[in-house]
Amino acid sequence: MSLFLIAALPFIGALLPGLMIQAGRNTCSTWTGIISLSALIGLLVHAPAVLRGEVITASVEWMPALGLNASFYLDGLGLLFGTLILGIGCLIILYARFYLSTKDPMGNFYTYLLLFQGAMVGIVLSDNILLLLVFWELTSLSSFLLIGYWKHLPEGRQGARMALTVTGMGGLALIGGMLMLGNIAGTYELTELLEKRDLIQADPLYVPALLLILLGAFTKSAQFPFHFWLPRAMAAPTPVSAYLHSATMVKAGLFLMARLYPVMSGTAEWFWIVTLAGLITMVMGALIGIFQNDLKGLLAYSTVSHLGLITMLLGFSTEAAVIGAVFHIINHATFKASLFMTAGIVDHEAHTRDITRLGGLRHLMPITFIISAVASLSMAGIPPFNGFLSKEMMLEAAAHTYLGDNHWLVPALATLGALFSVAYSFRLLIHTWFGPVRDDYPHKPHDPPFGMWLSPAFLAILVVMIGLFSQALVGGLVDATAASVMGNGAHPHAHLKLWHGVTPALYMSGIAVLGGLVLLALYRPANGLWHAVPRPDAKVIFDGVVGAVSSAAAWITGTLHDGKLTRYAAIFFVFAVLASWHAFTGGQGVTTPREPMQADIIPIIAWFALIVGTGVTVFYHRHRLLALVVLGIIGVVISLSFNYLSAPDLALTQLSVEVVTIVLLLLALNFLPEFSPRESSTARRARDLIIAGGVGVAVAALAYTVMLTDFAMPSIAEYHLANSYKLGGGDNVVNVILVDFRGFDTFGEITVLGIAALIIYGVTEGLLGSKVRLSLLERTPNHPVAGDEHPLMMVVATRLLLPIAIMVGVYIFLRGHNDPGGGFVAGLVVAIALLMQYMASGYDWADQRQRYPYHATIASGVIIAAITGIGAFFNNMPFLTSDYGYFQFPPLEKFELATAMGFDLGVFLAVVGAVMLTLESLSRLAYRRGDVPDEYPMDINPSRLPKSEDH
Amino acid sequence: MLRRIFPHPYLTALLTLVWMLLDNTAGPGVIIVGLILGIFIPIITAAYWPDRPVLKHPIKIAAYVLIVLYDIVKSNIDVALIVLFKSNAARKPAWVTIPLDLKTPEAITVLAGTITMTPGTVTADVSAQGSALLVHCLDAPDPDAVRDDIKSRYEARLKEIFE
Amino acid sequence: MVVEIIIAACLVIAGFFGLVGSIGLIKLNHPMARLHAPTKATTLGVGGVLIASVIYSFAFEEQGSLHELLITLFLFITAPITANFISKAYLHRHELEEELPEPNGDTNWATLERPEWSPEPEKTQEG
Amino acid sequence: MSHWIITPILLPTLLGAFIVLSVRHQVALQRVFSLVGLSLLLINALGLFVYAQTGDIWVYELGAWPAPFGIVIMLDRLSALMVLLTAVLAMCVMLYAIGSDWDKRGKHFHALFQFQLMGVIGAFMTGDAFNLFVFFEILLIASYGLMTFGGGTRRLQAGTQYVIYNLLGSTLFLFALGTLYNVTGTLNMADMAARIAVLEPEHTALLRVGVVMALMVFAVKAAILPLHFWLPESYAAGPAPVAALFAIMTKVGAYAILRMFTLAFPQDSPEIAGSYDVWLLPVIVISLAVGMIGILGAKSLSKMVAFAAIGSVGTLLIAIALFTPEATAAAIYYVVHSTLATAALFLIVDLVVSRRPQWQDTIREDRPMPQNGLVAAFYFAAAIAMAGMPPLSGFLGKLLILDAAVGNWWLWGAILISSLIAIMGFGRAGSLVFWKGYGLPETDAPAYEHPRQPLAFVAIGALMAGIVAMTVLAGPMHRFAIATAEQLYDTDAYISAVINHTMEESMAHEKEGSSYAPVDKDLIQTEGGERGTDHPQEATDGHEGESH
Amino acid sequence: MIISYALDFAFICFGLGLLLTLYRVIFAPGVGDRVLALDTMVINAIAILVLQGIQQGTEIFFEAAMIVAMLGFVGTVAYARFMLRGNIIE
Amino acid sequence: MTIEFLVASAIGVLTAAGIYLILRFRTFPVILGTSFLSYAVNIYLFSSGRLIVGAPPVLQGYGDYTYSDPLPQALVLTAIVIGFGMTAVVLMIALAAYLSGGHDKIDMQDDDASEDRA
Ligand code: NA
Ligand code: NA
Repeated sequence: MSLFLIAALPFIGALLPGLMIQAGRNTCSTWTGIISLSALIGLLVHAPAVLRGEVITASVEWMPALGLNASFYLDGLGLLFGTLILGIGCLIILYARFYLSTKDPMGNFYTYLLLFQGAMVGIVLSDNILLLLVFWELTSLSSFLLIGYWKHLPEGRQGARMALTVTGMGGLALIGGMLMLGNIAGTYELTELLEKRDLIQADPLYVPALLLILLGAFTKSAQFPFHFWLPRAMAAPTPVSAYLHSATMVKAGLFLMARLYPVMSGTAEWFWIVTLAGLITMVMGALIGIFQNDLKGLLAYSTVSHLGLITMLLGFSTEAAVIGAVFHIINHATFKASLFMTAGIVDHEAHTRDITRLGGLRHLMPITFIISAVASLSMAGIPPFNGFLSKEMMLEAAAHTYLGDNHWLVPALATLGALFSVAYSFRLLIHTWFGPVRDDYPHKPHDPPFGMWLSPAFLAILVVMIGLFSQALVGGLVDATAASVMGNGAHPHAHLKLWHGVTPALYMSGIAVLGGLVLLALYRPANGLWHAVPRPDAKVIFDGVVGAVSSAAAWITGTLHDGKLTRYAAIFFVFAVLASWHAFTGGQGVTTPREPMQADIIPIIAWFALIVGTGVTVFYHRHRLLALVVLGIIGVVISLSFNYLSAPDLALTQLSVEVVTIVLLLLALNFLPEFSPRESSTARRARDLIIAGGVGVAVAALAYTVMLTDFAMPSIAEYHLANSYKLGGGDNVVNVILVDFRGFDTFGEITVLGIAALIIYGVTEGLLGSKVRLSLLERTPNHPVAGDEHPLMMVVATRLLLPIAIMVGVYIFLRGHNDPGGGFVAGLVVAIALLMQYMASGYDWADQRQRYPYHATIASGVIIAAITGIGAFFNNMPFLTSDYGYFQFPPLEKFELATAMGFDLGVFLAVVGAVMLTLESLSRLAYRRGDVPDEYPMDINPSRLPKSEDH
Repeated sequence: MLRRIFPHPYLTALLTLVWMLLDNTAGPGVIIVGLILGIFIPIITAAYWPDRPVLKHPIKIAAYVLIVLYDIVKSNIDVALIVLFKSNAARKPAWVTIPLDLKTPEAITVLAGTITMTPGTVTADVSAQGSALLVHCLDAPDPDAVRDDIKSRYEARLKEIFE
Repeated sequence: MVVEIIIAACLVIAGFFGLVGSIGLIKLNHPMARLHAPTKATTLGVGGVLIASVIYSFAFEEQGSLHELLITLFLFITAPITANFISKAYLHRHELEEELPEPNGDTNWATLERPEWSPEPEKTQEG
Repeated sequence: MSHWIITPILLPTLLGAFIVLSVRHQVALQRVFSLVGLSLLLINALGLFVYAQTGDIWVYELGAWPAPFGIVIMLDRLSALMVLLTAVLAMCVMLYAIGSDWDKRGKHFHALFQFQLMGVIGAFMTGDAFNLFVFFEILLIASYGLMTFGGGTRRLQAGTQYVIYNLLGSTLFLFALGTLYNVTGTLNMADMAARIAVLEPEHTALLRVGVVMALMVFAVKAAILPLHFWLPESYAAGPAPVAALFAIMTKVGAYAILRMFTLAFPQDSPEIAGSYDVWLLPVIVISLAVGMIGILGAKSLSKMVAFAAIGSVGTLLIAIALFTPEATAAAIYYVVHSTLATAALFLIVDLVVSRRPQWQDTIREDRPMPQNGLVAAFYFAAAIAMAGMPPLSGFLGKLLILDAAVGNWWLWGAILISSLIAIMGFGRAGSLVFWKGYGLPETDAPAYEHPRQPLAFVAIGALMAGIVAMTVLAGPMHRFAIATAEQLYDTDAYISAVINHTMEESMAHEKEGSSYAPVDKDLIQTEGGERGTDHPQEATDGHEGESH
Repeated sequence: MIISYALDFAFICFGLGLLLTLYRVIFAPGVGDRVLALDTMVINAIAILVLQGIQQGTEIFFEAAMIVAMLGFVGTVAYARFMLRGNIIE
Repeated sequence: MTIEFLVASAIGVLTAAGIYLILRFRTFPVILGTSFLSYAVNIYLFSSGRLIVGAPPVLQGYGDYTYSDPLPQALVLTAIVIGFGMTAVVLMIALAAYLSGGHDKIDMQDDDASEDRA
């Protein structure tokens, strides 16, 4: 079967359980089983070839430019792990079928399980280290789901998050390390990369890469000091623990070390780091394990310890050590998985895993007892079980290992580790199974159904068989695996047998067993001592760190983003000025500035008015109406200045916009408080003044420089001046730029205006549709309200002004192309004329006489502008290409018609519509309960009075 | 019929004039365009000027305008003198009620406007039923004289023109 | 030459009245009194300038122009309304019931006839 | 000549206007028109995308005015990609808005939506600096309407802040444009680039100020610290579909930086070196950190996603600010991913909000919501994508960026550590919101009722599918990204595409005078540069007749 | 020539007028006076615009002057209406 | 006193005023501030075309006429219009926020932040 298929099967299969669960639990589990079984078979098909030393590969490009490819290869190492993952996987699936209660959603469970299985298979088959990273992180994610499977258990959720955090951290470190490695080697393909040992170890990046990779491996394999997450993960359902924490995920770290062994090992750094980490983990894990009362807790720490053992062996970097490591991987997987499962059975039957509440179970559940006993003895390293063989190898290897020039420390500690493991193994065996039958079990236990003990039984048999016929059963596999671990064309050969004669290892073993039993005999005082001695609990430390990080994060986020716009804005201004100033000082200013113009009296007066007006507005700003009145000055002065400085169009626009803006502000102010309270402290005001002043000075300086600098190169505006009439058909260059040269800007500009009006309308509608409406209807004005809502004189005046104003609008519109003016100003003039009507005769009266909905006016404005532009398509010209011609109907003089006028008409309509819709919306807010639409345009009209009979 | 084309004949004339002023030329084309607009615009804005007044004696408008212009010039001089040379204490400001015979809003407005533009008087308000104007005098030793002067000099003429 | 003198005269007169108007704004001691000065003087002030401009255009530019008259027209239509509103505001914001004359038999002056839903004026009102 | 380059801008504009004009009262019809319009837009964008693959740059001179005197619309690989991305995103978001009835909660949703698209697409396609400003304003003002859509105190107050902060940005933009025009005398981006390249040193001071101001403007859009403050509150308070659509808005800023600073303001050019390169990367790294920290520190899911958006853009900008072709390629791959993932997350959060009437998106337990499993699954997938965990495109993008940043180990540290914080944050929020509820004691209160909203899930599914597609097709996408990056750094091609266009135009009209060659300022002749129309003769001799 | 002297005189008069009105806008007992002053200021502005037109011998300022005349009025009325009724469109 | 100095200083003062008002606590002054800021930037943009008196860019026919730079004027026109639209919108939104929130503070208040999403 293709390696792709093997890796893909579990992922594809992950969809099935979800679908199958409707068909019942058996169907669901069966299908899941079939999937991993077929993957296993597909893998084992390649076994013979691999054992012959061949390497099966399969590859397809994914991101070749990056060097990330979906390339797989199968060698001894891959075969070993693949078999463990898939084989034990099948057993777990069977076991879980009976373990999970009917309340648990089995579909999800098997989905997660298969996802995890696929990720693991992916890791061990990857030929590309980036691909390996992908699968690596996938195991973290899927194990997060598996560990948190029981959502209702807080331990489950916390355990899951802890595992995710720790392995996630490792994963990220690993990403770094792998990328470095790949960059050193110039390839991410393992098969090529593993050839480059010397290149890699010579590179300065070797050490950082090594550290990062080991960080990844250690976190995954729960090596000291990252061991603490593993026991917490025991909140997971037992099948998960049995699978992840005996055979697979925790072994991924070992796999990684083994995989990269050919290029990473053999250096002092490797030896020291790996060996010490392993050694410490082994001893410490075993020691802690002894005093665990939770069956799974004990097993978890024992797993930690055994992983340490294997790590240490890899650290030794000798052939014998590697063989030992490989062999122990197999053995540990078998006995530990079956132990987890039996622990699960006990839990399942007795409803507790607490060793202190158990004991004497051997009479009640003999089958489970036998399985557990075999596995425990193997774990203790008692012959003839397989655990014994690999432990001997470990001790043997340890016996010949020097730490620096110290030759006794490693053997001693190794023996100590073995001693501890004997202790906890026997504690498990004796305290759970032996002793008298108790009558206070939470639930009366008895042997489970066949299906549930089948899997552990099968593994127990393996434990025995491998113990007895190791060479025959796994010799070849071990050799092949060791070969691919050693790499560099090594051909290690394992001599797996029970009796090696009297070796140092045998003595150490003996000491370990005896010492272990003695320690167990002294369990009670030892336990007392253990709990008496204070020691740092990594879990507490971890939680402390995570807690601190989280609250720090919350604090930073909260204080930085507390919704204080005043601060945000201050930061904005300061940053903008500093950055600009820094940029300015970095460059060169002009050496020959322009000649400035002398100002005569009027400009100076205007300037004075502007400065004073501005100052006063700021000074009075809390008295809002006053501020608005003074603001009027500034508008007027600025428009006059534009006019004076040869920008009549600007003057017109500024002025008309100014008026409408003022009207808007007044309309809004009608609802707002009329005074702003004095809220800012003096210090605060001083700060603001400094910021404002600083920015002001900077901007003034910039503007001054700008005005006294000549263009570095001729401005494109010269073209506009030269061609405005010749090609644009207009004398008012500004207008021609607006409707022709840069008509697209104007097109956007009127859209903006239209959108603004739509928004204002929408917000108003929203308010009137909400609870705000009531308060609006009931609101009492800030001030006494004068009589005479629609004064006679005003009404009459506007009656005359409206047509005249429209006339003016038309004029300004038509002349815009050649004189100051144009669609925009015309639109504003007409809009303001209409506004006068509204102000004089009231909203209702005027609105009833308004035939064209303003929405439509806006839209048609935009559309007309667009259509005029699209018209150009028909003489095969780009959007907005204008055309014009001169026409004559006697007796009229020759006059010009330009498509630009159509465009300008669009502008005109959009402006009128936008302004009016805006004012309309705002004035609709002012409705008070009891308002009736005005019947007459003016409140007082003698000609309406009954007493007046004439005409 | 004619009404519908020329809702406001005088307005049309005025607008045409405005157009010529705007265009600053008096060619036939300009007049035609002005006329077109002068007819068109009143039609679309007709709704905003309901029950428009009928001018009884439009000719008398000219006379009225001339009188007012003369008064304005005169008033400016008076006011200037008051502003420059008369102490605030010496001034005798006064509120005057001008009872109205006029009924047409347009007429009343013109009267009020005239008052405001002419010697030391400002139309401050209308009475609640529109039977009188409230006028403020900058310096009026004899308020009644002011009232009679206004009624005879302006209101009478406006009455002729509008009603 | 004569034209120039006329133009100059117009300008001088205009300037004079314009200034007087603004001075009135400062000198006169009562809001209603202040209201008189600008609404008049500035009209003649601006009027003068406009007339000057008209004559000037006929005298010195290739094409004479009358359109300044439009501005005058606007001012004549609008100035009284402005004055009316400002005095209304004054009447409204200051308690004058006693010093105002009787409104010729009507219930009250329009501005002072507040709608029933209007809040009562609080004394000492900063306009 | 072909006009398909302008239609992506015109279509939404006209559609928006049309909706306002004729169907502003019938939401059902608005939906129909929106979807039809978006489909057309999608096709249009696809066509342009395919065209861009040829590698040549399409210059469209509006009004037939020769560049740099008129405004040009440009299409190259990058703009084509961004337009396509916008269209895809818009379609998904619109489906969600319809599926969740968001568009019924106020007035003019569809019109504003279309105008928003007009602004975004215009910003991606314009070749003129001031026109870019105009389109920025269009997309901003539309966003003001969308952000406050549906009202509500918090949204309106956040909206006020959002508008005001962006007004500051717009003001700064005008300062920048004024300064740049003052120095270079042009507004066309390509022309500006050409002119800056031959600028005498005595003008560099002002130039640098303009450049840095422009950068800050784009930084506001892209939400780079310390100019990002507008983002969290407004994205969190705004309607979810809008926030999702806004996923593209931060990218507009990123795009603008990528465009202008590869083309016209390269950090290694002597005129500009040292003006911003000294602080840009550090600042970006800080905003990356703040964003990722926010994921862990946020109190509500929507805030969390808002910060995720900041972090994601931070990651993106690291790649951009390296200004190397590899890094840019990485950025181009990542920008697509980031947009889709952010949008998906915002929509998923809205699913949660609408299904938890009591606690909404507060990060705490609540009774399991309707469709908890499905929503949780979506969340898990989107979070993986956002945090840059395998196997989704986020991881691949991150790999690309790290690979392009080899040597800048501090950037590696920043990216990797911040990812860890993000993972912690997402994990925490997910287990609290989706899992912890199962631990609550049973209550006899009736379970929350909520419509199933299949269309909403389809919309999110489509976004996720996009992410999966990016993962599976990573190879081709990356190839495209590389090609795009190469095109970006081949600035001569871009400039000459604009200028030569002008040349051809003027060749065709030799009679009107010599041609305009902006690159060499001595050649500038303002009489030249005839536009492409044949004018009626009056155009030229009519002037004397009209003469004033 | 004489006209230019007259022009300068007028300029100065209206300029001073501008300053006086400015003073009144800033220092006044009430908002009404300020509005009045603002209105006067606008009228002075019109005059100055026309004077500029004469000085530069151009008609280009006409539109501006006309618009100022029209719109200044609207502004003033709006302020006054606000003081009278609070709501300027009702 | 040169025109350039007057204009530059005016820009500076307007900017300073705008910024000071934007740093206030209530929406109304802040909006006034943005208006000031847009005055300032409009004049700045305008001045980037350099200042000329009495040479509006309205063609008098060809010859040795000088004209002020029309391009910045066109840009400022666009900017003014857009600025107006923006002012109107922010005013409306701020008003709506005040009407539904009961206060016109520009900074988020904690009780607002805690309010549920609509
Ligand atoms: Na404004
Ligand atoms: Na503004």
